[in-house]
Amino acid sequence: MKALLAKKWFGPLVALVVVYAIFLVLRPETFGRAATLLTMSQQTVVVAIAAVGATLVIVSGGIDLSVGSSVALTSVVVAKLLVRGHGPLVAALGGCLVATLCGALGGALVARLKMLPFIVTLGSMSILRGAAKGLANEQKIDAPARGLETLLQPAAGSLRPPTGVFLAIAVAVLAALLLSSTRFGRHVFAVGSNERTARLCGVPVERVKIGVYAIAGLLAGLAGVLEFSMLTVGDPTTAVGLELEVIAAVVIGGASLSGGEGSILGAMIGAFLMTVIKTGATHMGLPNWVQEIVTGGIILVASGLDRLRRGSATS
Amino acid sequence: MKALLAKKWFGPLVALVVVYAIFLVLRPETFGRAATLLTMSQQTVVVAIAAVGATLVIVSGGIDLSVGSSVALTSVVVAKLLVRGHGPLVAALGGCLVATLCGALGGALVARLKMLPFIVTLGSMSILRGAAKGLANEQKIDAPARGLETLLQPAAGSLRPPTGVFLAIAVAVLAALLLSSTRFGRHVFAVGSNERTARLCGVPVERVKIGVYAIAGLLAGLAGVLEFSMLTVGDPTTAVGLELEVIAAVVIGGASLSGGEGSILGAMIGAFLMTVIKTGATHMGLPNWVQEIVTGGIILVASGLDRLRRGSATS
Amino acid sequence: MLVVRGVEKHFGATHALTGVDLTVAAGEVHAVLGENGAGKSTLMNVLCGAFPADAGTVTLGGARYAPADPDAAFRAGVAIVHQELSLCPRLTVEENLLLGDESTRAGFLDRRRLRERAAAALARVGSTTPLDARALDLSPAAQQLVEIARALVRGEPRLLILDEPTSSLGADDAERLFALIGELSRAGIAILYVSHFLEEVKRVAQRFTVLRDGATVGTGAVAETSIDAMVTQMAGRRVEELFPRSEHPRGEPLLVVEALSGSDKPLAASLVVHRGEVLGIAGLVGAGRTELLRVVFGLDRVVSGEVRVGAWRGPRSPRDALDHGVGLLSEDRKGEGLAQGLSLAENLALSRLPSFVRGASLRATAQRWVERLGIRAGSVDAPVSELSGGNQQKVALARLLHHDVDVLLLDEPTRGIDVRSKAAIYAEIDALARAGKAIVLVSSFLPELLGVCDRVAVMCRGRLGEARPIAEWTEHAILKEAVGA
Amino acid sequence: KKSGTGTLKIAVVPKGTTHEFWKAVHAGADKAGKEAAVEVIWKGPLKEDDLKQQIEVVQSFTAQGVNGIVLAPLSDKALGASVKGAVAAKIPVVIFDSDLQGQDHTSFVATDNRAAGRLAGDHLAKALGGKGKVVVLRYQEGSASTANREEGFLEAIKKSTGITVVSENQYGGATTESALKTSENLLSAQNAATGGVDGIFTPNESTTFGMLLALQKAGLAGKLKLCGFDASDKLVAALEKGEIEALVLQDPFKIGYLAVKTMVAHLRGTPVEKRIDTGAKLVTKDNLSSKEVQDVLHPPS
Ligand SMILES: Nc1ncnc2c1ncn2[C@@H]1O[C@H](COP(=O)(O)OP(=O)(O)OP(=O)(O)O)[C@@H](O)[C@H]1O
Ligand SMILES: Nc1ncnc2c1ncn2[C@@H]1O[C@H](COP(=O)(O)OP(=O)(O)OP(=O)(O)O)[C@@H](O)[C@H]1O
Ligand SMILES: [Mg+2]
Ligand SMILES: [Mg+2]
Repeated sequence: MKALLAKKWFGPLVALVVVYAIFLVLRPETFGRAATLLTMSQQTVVVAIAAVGATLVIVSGGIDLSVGSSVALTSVVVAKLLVRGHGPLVAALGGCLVATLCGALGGALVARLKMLPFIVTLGSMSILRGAAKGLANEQKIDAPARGLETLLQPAAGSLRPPTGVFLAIAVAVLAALLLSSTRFGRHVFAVGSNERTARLCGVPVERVKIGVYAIAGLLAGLAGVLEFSMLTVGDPTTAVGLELEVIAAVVIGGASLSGGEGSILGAMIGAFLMTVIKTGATHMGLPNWVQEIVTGGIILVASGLDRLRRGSATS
Repeated sequence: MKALLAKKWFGPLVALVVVYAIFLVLRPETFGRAATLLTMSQQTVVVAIAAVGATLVIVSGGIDLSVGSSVALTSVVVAKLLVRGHGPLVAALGGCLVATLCGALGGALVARLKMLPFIVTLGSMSILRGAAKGLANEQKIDAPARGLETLLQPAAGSLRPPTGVFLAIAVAVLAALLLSSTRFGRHVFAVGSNERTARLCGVPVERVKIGVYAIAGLLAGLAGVLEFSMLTVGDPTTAVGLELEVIAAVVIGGASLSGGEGSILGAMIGAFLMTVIKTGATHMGLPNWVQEIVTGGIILVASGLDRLRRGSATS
Repeated sequence: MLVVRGVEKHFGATHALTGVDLTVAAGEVHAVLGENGAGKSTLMNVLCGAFPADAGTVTLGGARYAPADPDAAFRAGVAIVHQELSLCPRLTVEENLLLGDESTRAGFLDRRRLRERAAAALARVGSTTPLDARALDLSPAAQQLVEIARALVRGEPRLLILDEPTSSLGADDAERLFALIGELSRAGIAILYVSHFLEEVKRVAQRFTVLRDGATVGTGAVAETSIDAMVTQMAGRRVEELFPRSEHPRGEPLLVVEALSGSDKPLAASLVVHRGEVLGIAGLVGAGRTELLRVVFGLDRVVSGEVRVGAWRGPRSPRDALDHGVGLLSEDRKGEGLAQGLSLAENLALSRLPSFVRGASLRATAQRWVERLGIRAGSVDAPVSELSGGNQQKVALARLLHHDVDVLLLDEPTRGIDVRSKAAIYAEIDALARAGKAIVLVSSFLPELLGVCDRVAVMCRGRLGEARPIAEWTEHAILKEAVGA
Repeated sequence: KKSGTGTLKIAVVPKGTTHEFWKAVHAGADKAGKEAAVEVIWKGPLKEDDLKQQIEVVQSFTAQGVNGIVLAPLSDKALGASVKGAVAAKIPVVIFDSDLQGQDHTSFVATDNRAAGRLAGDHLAKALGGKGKVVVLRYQEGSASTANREEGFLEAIKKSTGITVVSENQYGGATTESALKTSENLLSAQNAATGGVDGIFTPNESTTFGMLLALQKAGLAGKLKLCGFDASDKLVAALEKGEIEALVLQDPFKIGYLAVKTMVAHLRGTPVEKRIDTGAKLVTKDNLSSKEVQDVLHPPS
């Protein structure tokens, strides 16, 4: 029990449960329906998968601002490949490949040239967005989805979550295992916690960093494939501002932006919490501006309470 | 000379000069005109003033994501006050007051509850945006500008920069003095460099933090007044994404997101550099997507070269 | 002057102080002794207002003393030099010295006055560090001097607390510090002095108090107590020989360094260390001993020269060195040696993780080392930052032992470690040598070098002298060569 | 699963919520709702023009089980699946403002954007006397309705051989602020002050207003012929002063009104037409005070 309380993700979990319960009480007929839960889980998938990558990056002491652009670029690449007549698998892999390469390249700048992650990913955020627009000829690309759309669309009327949801869960579980139970994962924590110590202990710091950014790229790519599956068009202007949403999910989930701390489970809870707030507000029929105030308020209250709780636990 | 080379803002300055020169060579007829320079300085004012506040925050080891929302809220408050028949001064002061209070409140959460600046300002970003939309009834507010518009509009045909430009310069000079030549300024650096030590040395850490966020709020408010002066309407949806632009200017100018480092001059250079890139690209007639790629590329190259230069200087 | 009665302090479940009594008179140098984790630093932190006591009373000069924060303590006349280096890394020496007490005129900083005050304080402790140097560019010794100067910059305190001030100082600087302490105590200032060097305590202190497990277990006059008796009080039992030394026959050469030069130091250093041998390297602070080890280990850039261990030719990278059985213990445990945010168990296993990590086995391993080295830790899962300084040092050492390297490069391995644990570590080193390992020991503590090493070489301004058998060295001979005479 | 309370719940999903255009649509929708005694829920994406959020809003309404959805899709393709999902859940959908591919929706209520763009093009060509240099400041990448207007405009303007389009690849972006900055740079890059530009086309409210501000700042307002889209108080005032040559007005109030009316009719079993055109008007200083224009500008609410 005490171990549970000490977990970083415990606070956000409580916030999630409380917020969920409140909406359930306020709108039992609509918010309580299974279809709503299904829709929410679908809507969380893109942020969640991107947040898994961002957790790795943040734990390693970095930050990734390019994830929104990367998602957009991937959706365009996938659409382009489908238009050219390639199969869905080729298109999806092609999209992921591009995103992974971009991630690894950014990682190389961070690791080898010791450039600041903030600046590198700020630059690539702009470059990838431009590339997406250029590649798409400044338009949304209409592509035959060839089955890719089913990744995030349940069979009409059915309550079985679509493949994308399971994919996100699988990615999260794998990444959590990677972080907690492999040498690479421990190295990521070590690099984020104290890079000099890591180097002293023979951790291949540069390779770890490049690896982290490449994985984040890959996952941004996967998120992009799912974004395409949701939009069914390649949209170069999509996912603007996604980076903040993703970082917020990770930080709400207990990660520290100075590195060395963070959990996949926490990030998933953070991502879901934000979807719940958004959906709940829609169900309540709140105008957008009220919704924004409520969202901000919940973020503040949730993490403020978390602070108070931990403060009282330690002193 | 060597002292100059060691300055954090030297690299960005070189980048600025080079980029400027390139555009000058490529488009001498239009880019070289005094009017262009004037337009660019006007367009930089809002970002520059906000960046002064952000420099303080970042030097103190924090971050401020709420600046865009704060600017929008201020522009709405100013418009509202003008519509109600108040004079331009009252309106401007009212706007600044609201922004300052919001900043100080956020600062209090950071300082007293020890909440993460990222989360606090993420929350207030959402709350202030919602408040702006609500206050404005989700519309642009048409207001009689009563002379406020002249802050950022030169007398037609004249090449004398408008008041706003001088205001920005004055703000930057004052803030630079504050940082370098007052006790408060030193304390800001100390808190950002090592908060525990600062506390052990008797620095009033909480008061410093609250002060920093309040000043940042005030300056965001001032930026909002100028934004209003530029748009002549109170626009609750304006300045979305401004926070990233502002942080980018500060970081390009040599600040470190881990705190304890940064310069006002650097941030100003960073802000101007971005305007130059944007303007130059338009003058070249480059499509938007090429512009975005070029912008990102310049950010990468500028700070990459800076890294290489410093790397070779130290080893 | 200072009277402490029944002070208690706990961190969560850890009871750091369980009842401390202490009395210090004006003008007295009072040593606070105790093993690692006994609660010495915690007590000092309570006294300087870093955190409040949970129970007990403190009076200072007859008045009730319970500072709300460090600033209040300063104003009450209590100044402290903390055990762990704690300057603001990116600020200059001058900015660090006057932090929190800047002189201003008309609201602006009075630069002339600031520089004068800073320069005076530095001169007082005998530091020659330039005022404009950034703290992060200074050696630990220079930083330590700045910290001592900082305690005096606000004028004479009534009570000065020094928590292991000499642990990173060289002999010269330490001498100057002792002279300063004498001067201050003659001026009527009370001084609390924490140190694991009992010879030092003998020299500077008049009275002492011993803490064990967070409680006072004894107090007395230094002149009337032998070092052995102090140690016995600290440990709660007698401690056998400090430098256990067994026969460890010298084997074939294992580590061979040839004409190795770094970017600044060392300059063409050559040495050979055999299996079963402990090679000591002596020298003044700044001589480049640390750099020598770092270059050998592949952490710093090599300009020329070569390192060989068996068939391996280096140096290339720390990973490579570790893979070929060479390990380094860093002298900077806070900044480099340990990742403060990670747990004891994670720190301990960091250099030797299996491809798949099982938390349970990490913890079991850590538990073994905790017992073997007598590390005092609440839990192996707690962040290593919660350990006392000496116990952190043991964790860093344990990592090297756990990695089971053949060549151990030890940079100040016993910094901040209590006498009993020192003996244990020396025994450990002895056992390693017997097992055929090669050990390079860098230390500024001459008795340690003379007591443990088989051969000793002296380094002076980047140049490494010839390594000669221990029998040919005396303290005097080492010092003479170290200053380059 | 109609909710038991009896009143029909109709969700209206616009492309954004803060542009004046959508305010008028909202008013029209509300009026229709009041007349028909149904509940109108107005909910757009949080950020203007965010496709993904719009999809999420539609999905959310579907999951919630409203009686009908009235939607202005941000993409003619991407909303297809969500609309299919809604229809499969027995929730009919009326599309308005911009078209949607496929046959799932009940009806389409909108202006013909391409024709509206042509209207502006023909007028500007005439106003320029068939010769001169023209700039198009586009709205945003991937926005179909404005792209149609831009294409319609270009189609019409290019019929006059004396007219050259000197710039048509710049985008003003979603807000007035970004449009203003781009306009300023565009004007100075094209030497507008010294006769480098004669006419300008902007395809929506934010680009028109941004361009107007830029012209006013440069002292060029009224000297160049600006043909814009949509209306706001400031734009109308500028039209009166002659700073704007012409505005193409859709009738947003009517669009919102008809869209909801159509949905209600369908839900109550009355057959509705597949395509309902709401028309567009070209407004200049001359016909500004006419009744039909005033009706569009100040809809009865
Ligand atoms: N912040 C903290 N949180 C939890 N436990 C702590 C904290 N600081 C100290 N402790 C614990 O308190 C006890 C006393 O530590 P302290 O630092 O006072 O020892 P010390 O006598 O100074 O030892 P050393 O000689 O090694 O410096 C130790 O068991 C330590 O682990
Ligand atoms: N100017 C400097 N800039 C950065 N680091 C420095 C500088 N001078 C010294 N150091 C660091 O300080 C530490 C001690 O310096 P050095 O190696 O010269 O001394 P040493 O002979 O090892 O003495 P000791 O170990 O007693 O401090 C090393 O880690 C070195 O890298
Ligand atoms: Mg201690
Ligand atoms: Mg050393």
